[in-house]
Amino acid sequence: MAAVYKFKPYNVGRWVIWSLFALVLLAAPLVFTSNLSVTMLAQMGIAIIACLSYNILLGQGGMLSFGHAVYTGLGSYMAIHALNAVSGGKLHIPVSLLPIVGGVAGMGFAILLGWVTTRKSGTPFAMITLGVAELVFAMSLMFSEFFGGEAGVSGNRVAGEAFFGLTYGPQIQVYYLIAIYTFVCVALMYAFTQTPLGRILNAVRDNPERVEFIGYNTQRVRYMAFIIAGFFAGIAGGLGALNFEIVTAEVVGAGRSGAYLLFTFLGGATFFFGPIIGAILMIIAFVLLSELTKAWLLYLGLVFLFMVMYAPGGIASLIMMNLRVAKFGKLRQIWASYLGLGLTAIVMLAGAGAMIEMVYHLQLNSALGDTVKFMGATLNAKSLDSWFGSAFVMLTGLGLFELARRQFARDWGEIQTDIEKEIKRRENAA
Amino acid sequence: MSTYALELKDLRKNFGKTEIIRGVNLAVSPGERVAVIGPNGAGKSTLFNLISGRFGPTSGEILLGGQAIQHKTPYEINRMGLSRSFQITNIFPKLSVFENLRCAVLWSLGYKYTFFKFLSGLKDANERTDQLLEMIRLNKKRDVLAINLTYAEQRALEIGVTIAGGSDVILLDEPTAGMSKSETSRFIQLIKEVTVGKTLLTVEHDMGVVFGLADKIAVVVYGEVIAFDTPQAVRANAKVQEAYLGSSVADSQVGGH
Amino acid sequence: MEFFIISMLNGLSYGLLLFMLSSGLTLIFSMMGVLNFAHASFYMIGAYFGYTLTGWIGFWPALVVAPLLVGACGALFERLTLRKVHPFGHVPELLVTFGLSYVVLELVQLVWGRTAVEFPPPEILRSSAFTLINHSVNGLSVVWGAAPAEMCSAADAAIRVVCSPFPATRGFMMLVALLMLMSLWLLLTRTRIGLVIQAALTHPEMVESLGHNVPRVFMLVFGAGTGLAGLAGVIGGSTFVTEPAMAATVGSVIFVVVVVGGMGSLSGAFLASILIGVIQTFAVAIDYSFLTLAKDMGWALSAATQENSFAKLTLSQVAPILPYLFLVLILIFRPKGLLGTREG
Amino acid sequence: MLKVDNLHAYYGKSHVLHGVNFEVGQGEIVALLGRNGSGRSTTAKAIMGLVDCEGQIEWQGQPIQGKKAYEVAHLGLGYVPENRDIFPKLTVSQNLQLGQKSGAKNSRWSFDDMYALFPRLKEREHTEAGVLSGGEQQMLTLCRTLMGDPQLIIIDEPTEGLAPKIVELVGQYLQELKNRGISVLLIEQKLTIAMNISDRTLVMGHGSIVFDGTPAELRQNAYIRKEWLEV
Amino acid sequence: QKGETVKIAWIDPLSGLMAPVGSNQLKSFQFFAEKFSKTNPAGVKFEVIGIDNKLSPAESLNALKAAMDQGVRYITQGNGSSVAGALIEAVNKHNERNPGKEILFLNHSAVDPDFTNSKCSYWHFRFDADTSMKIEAMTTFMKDDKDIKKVYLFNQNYSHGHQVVKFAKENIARKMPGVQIVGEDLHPLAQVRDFSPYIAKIKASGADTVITGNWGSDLALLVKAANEGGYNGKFYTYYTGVTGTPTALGQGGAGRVYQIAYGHYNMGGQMDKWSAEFKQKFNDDFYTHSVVRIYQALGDAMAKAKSTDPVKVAAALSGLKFATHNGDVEIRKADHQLQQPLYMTVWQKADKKFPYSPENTGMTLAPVKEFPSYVSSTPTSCQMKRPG
Ligand SMILES: Nc1ncnc2c1ncn2[C@@H]1O[C@H](COP(=O)(O)OP(=O)(O)OP(=O)(O)O)[C@@H](O)[C@H]1O
Ligand SMILES: Nc1ncnc2c1ncn2[C@@H]1O[C@H](COP(=O)(O)OP(=O)(O)OP(=O)(O)O)[C@@H](O)[C@H]1O
Ligand SMILES: CC(C)C[C@H](N)C(=O)O
Ligand SMILES: [Mg+2]
Ligand SMILES: [Mg+2]
Repeated sequence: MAAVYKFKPYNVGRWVIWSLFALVLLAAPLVFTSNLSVTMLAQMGIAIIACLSYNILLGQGGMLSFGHAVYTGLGSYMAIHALNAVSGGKLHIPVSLLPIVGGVAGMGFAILLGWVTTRKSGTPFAMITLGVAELVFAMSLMFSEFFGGEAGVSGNRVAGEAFFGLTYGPQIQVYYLIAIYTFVCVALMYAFTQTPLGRILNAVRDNPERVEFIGYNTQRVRYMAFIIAGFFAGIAGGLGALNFEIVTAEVVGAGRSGAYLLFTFLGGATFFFGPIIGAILMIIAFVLLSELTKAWLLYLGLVFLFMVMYAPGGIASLIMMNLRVAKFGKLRQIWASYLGLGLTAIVMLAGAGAMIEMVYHLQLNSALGDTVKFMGATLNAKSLDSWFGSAFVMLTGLGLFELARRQFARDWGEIQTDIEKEIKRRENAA
Repeated sequence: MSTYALELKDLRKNFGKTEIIRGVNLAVSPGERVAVIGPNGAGKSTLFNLISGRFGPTSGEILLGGQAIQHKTPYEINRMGLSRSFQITNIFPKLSVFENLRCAVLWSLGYKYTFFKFLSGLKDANERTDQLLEMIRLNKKRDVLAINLTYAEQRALEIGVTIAGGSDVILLDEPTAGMSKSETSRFIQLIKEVTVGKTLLTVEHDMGVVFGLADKIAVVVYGEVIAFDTPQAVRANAKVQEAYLGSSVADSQVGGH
Repeated sequence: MEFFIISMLNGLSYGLLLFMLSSGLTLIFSMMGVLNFAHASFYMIGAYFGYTLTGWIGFWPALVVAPLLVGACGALFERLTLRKVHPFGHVPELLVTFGLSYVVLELVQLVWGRTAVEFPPPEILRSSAFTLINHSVNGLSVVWGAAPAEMCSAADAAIRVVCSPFPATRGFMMLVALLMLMSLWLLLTRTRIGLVIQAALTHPEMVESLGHNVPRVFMLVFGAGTGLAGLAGVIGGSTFVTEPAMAATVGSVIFVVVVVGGMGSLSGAFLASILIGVIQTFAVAIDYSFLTLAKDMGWALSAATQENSFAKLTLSQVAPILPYLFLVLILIFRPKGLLGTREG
Repeated sequence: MLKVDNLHAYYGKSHVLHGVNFEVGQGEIVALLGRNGSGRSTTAKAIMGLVDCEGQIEWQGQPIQGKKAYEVAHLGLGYVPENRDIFPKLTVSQNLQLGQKSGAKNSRWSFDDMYALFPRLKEREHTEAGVLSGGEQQMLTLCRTLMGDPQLIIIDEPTEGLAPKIVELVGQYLQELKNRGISVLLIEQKLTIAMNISDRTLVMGHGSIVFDGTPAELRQNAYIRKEWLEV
Repeated sequence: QKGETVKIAWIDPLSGLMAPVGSNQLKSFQFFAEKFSKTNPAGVKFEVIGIDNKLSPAESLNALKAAMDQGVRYITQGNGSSVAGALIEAVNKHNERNPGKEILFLNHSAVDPDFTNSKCSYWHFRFDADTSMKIEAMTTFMKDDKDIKKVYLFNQNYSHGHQVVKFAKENIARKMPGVQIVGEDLHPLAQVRDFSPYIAKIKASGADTVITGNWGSDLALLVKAANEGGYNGKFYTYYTGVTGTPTALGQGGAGRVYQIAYGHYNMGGQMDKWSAEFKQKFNDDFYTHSVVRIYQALGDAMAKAKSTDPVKVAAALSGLKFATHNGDVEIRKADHQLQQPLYMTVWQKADKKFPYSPENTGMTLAPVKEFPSYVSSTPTSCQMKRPG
């Protein structure tokens, strides 16, 4: 009865990945230097923590929450009040530790509110979170002492003693503070997935009934996970407070909660790193996409629809599927297909995009002239040429795309069959 | 002081107006292997559900090692050393076989709601899980998701998850349902192996299994235990013959094995 | 007194509008297990279709055609997307409808613009259904239709006359909602289609092997549910306002209704709608706060507490959030909802 | 009546049936035997159009592969799945009601026939089917399919989980079906019953038919029994 | 400075609830940028960069960053006092932390009096009239109407609404001793779809006049519900003319709905020509007249400062007097609040005299009284920190 199990203390792959992650965090602001990009990077860091904490509920615990922003938001509020206390000299903690205050607050509220919410699972759970979120949001406009009304609470992060010359005045310093927190929190949340509680949480997601028969109280498991998620959410909130120096009611709003859900899912809730991708996309969508096009909400909605339909595992699952193909050395067989797929998709989307942009232009900006700039081309929203042109481009794209898609589906299918066979072969060989 | 591992006293259960369990008395000594048989719908699974805490009884007492457990939750009962399997496979579909078993092992080794230790560092849990894998002969499928197992493998895993926590009293609800003969006999072997020294209650329809496995047989008919005795005595019992076995089938099935 | 009657009627009619919306949602949920997050979006589409069609074919035909069109859109959506994600489980289904709500909002704004459109009810509904006249001497009386001006004024300054008209649109809304309740109830209890769908919820393959065309039934149900939302949209849009924000404002309240009533229970939804409508309407009228409570109880309060926004909060100010409070309480104390049978 | 020719079936990428050929004639009970996982249930599902498959399936001379399950059912095939699949939230009688096809003429079987067949079901008529015992559920599925008035019924392990006495009963009723002219494709694990009541037996191994003959022939063919049925 | 391009970042909503108002105002800014680029005394070219802030303070800060990346030194905003407050704070901090890169905030519509009182900032200039001023003018008008005996205050539950209530109470107490405030309601912002319960309540209170700072659908639906519910009292409002409300009002409310503002649809002269041109070009109504004032003030100040550097321009703006199409106005040095005349108008059928019909309703806002700057001027408690 020799134990098959081998304990591997040094997992090289893991070290590489984590070092790379640290490196990316470190180098990002050196590559993207503008004001906006540094703020965006900072926000991405925050969003990563928030989405990962959300995924403790959604992906790991199977709890569909519509109110995660309550915990990030209340964390923000506590942190900003603490910040103001620090500036007012009433509290003596370094500004660098304020996110922890947010975390503790998030955890506190999770302990309080989670006690009711986690008594249920499934749809009732989702509905309670929706109700709690609506309540907290409504209260935020009613109790202006704490929430500052719709103007919110603002603060000044240049407070207290400078810490090794760090005043947090310049955005870049705040970025690095956030980066450190991001790294640590991601590491901690990953570690959580590897603990007994983390694993039992997965079991609760899969089959709560059976968990009861192996000694665990499912409510308790959900509750504890909820508290842990609340803690990390609170940290994200605290960082947000430092980053913006203002906290307004929208941080506890339904829109924010919805965004966490949407982008965590888009990134991929079934893999640990999925929400990280989701978080990055979230900031890009909200900050950049909305700048680039007026139709951004439409695009967002459509992308989301198609993702749910065709890649319910999110982007992460797409990546993993391709990694599998790569692992079996078959990526080369399919890259041509990919290229075809990509090119035709671009053609199709360019056509569709041009038409959407023209419609939006007609609706919103027609008075500013009839021309629309789109992907370097100048279109005239009132001329039939532009419309026919775009429609033609789109339809051609669509046709070609369909052809490419069929080809791709064939190739992909073949490769999967090959891989399947290969696995069987190895299994038998073993 | 009771010396029984499990004792049921005048246990009753109503669903709505219908009384399904009508005053069951049963006492199982430690280390005994008891087969519970009876016609379909007699209340065997219900009995198991009552004992394991899935339902609360309408009245009556259930004693586990002398302690009343009829008002306890399933996880409390499990922690007291009783564990069960299900007639309809009930495992964690999206966890690997290994993880399924390890989850079931954790509580008994004291890793309760632990979140400050790595699973990979839990030597005892991992070793025990590997032993279990070996026992239920699924070590080849160690990292396969449970949902991808074949039916028989899933049944084996079901048993594995049940015995993983090392409970002293084990309830198995139709463990061999849906298995071929060869597999059944292998399975019985397995059950015998893994339950050495433990108290076992099992629901079975396959008389071969029943007579091969049980020290004693409890016959449940219409929510009552009409006989509780050694296999020979039960087989000879006219009441049982009439209510359950049906003369010809009983012979051919028993003889066939 | 006339205040009470009018408020009651206001509450009931609002509640019945909620019911029109939530009945479709309940129908879809109870039969398909899908929580249709875009339900309110179909309500909005209904209003806009109604608006456009009224311009072409008049209000009454539009009242019939618009819901049919919305239902067709719903069925099409089911056919094209929902059916695809059905095998993945309920969460993706919910998420698809969630995504749809974004898309619909944008499309509506694209087609009809970002401001409210003018969608008046037809001439006959524009006046009052009846008028309550409270005469300080003659007491309370009712006149059908609008009361003539001379009845609402008194020559004598000492006599006070108050006329409270009840809008015909609201009367019509109540009527339609009740008809809808009736026909739905008949559909569910008198037809086998309900059974088929409930069974298909858990075992679609088996139902198919018994010879029932499950996908088509699902499509019909979704179309019917969204069609009901469309009907509510035509009526709600012309009674209140037709604007892009109209979906968001009723969106979460109807979820409250469905959950409070008990998921999938039509009668529960009815009860909850009425309750929420009436409670909300009356709460608006009550300017009672902790402060007044404390004063009544004779407690002395410090100046700071008197300025505290929580203490100053009146019931009328919290009226809009009462449904959510209700929701949380119900879920804690009666998770099945008022008349529900299942928890999950 | 039913003719299956070179049937291949897949679950995703895994190839489960490798060319299955057999026929079922009018009023015949054909037992489909084989070990666990040999592909018998998959064959049933493929015929019903519940899994992707290639090859020819002919029903009364008409090809039916690629048809949807409800279309196949309307052509007169009935299917009793191995995992029962009762509708747990509906009552027993509602379950039976769903067995009737929409717009069907009068069926050979009525509610009363079914309750006469299994009196136990009559007792539980208004109970939610989800709480029935395993055996009761098995009875219910069988009856539900019969309500649809099939000309051929495919039954996947009907005796699984049934008490010996009931097993005997089921055997008798299958015989009864045959007498009424209904063909039966019986998928079984328990050799004894299968051999007793079937007119012909098929043995399946690794996704194809390895034996086709009468029960008597099978009894004599020790090789097949040893290689494909026992271990 | 001649020939320089002055970039102005417009940070306001283009999506969400306030999108219609926002896009109307962006058009106004773009429309007049073109006009004033040709005629301003400083000879600069104005360029407007529109950034959607989704009505969110936090998003506005992002927008601010994005604007700075594009070299913008002037920002303008107005929808939502909450956003304005956040922007004032952010601009203050930015200017403090980044000397030499100062930014000026030109507030076109946010009316919270705090911005020119307790929270006043040297870098912030307001071209609308604040709530205290509007109420001042409104009550001055109302006190001459002897029919007003019972007043109801009906407002949105957020700072703007709270301010309206506060100043209305104060002014009524001061100027209209016989008048009674019979009720007061604060309802949630942009959530109520059915105002009939409120109307029933207002009727029950016996009020003959309602003062409301409501805007958008909250105003339109209120008046609509009043019409249906048989309420015949008057409405004194802030924002009757703003996108969406005219349509919703329609024929209803004629003669009963008043608006107080620093402009209206029938100002005459050059304004009318612009309005007509605007309407023709965009099929939309121009009502944010502060846009014109902003360009005028900027042009004058830049000419005076002979520079486009915000620090110098700020100094020139502070206390700037300039001529407009309806008289001289002044940016008060003490608090940077523009002192300008206000107008009381009433909703009625458009006629020859007052022909402009917003949203093609056939109705118009006809002026009934003009209040010169000194009437509506209110004192300030601002203690401004001036640089240097
Ligand atoms: N939750 C419930 N509500 C109502 N009736 C129930 C419930 N659970 C079980 N029953 C009924 O109790 C009776 C006994 O069911 P049980 O599942 O215990 O039978 P069983 O002896 O295990 O039969 P089988 O061998 O067929 O599995 C059945 O008639 C069943 O319908
Ligand atoms: N849904 C599925 N996905 C993938 N593989 C499947 C699926 N269902 C069955 N299989 C595989 O197909 C093969 C044939 O299965 P099938 O159920 O047809 O066997 P069977 O002969 O009916 O056996 P049993 O006695 O277990 O019912 C088995 O190897 C099984 O693992
Ligand atoms: C444009 C206006 C309707 C906005 C309003 N002035 C406010 O402060 O919120
Ligand atoms: Mg059982
Ligand atoms: Mg099978």
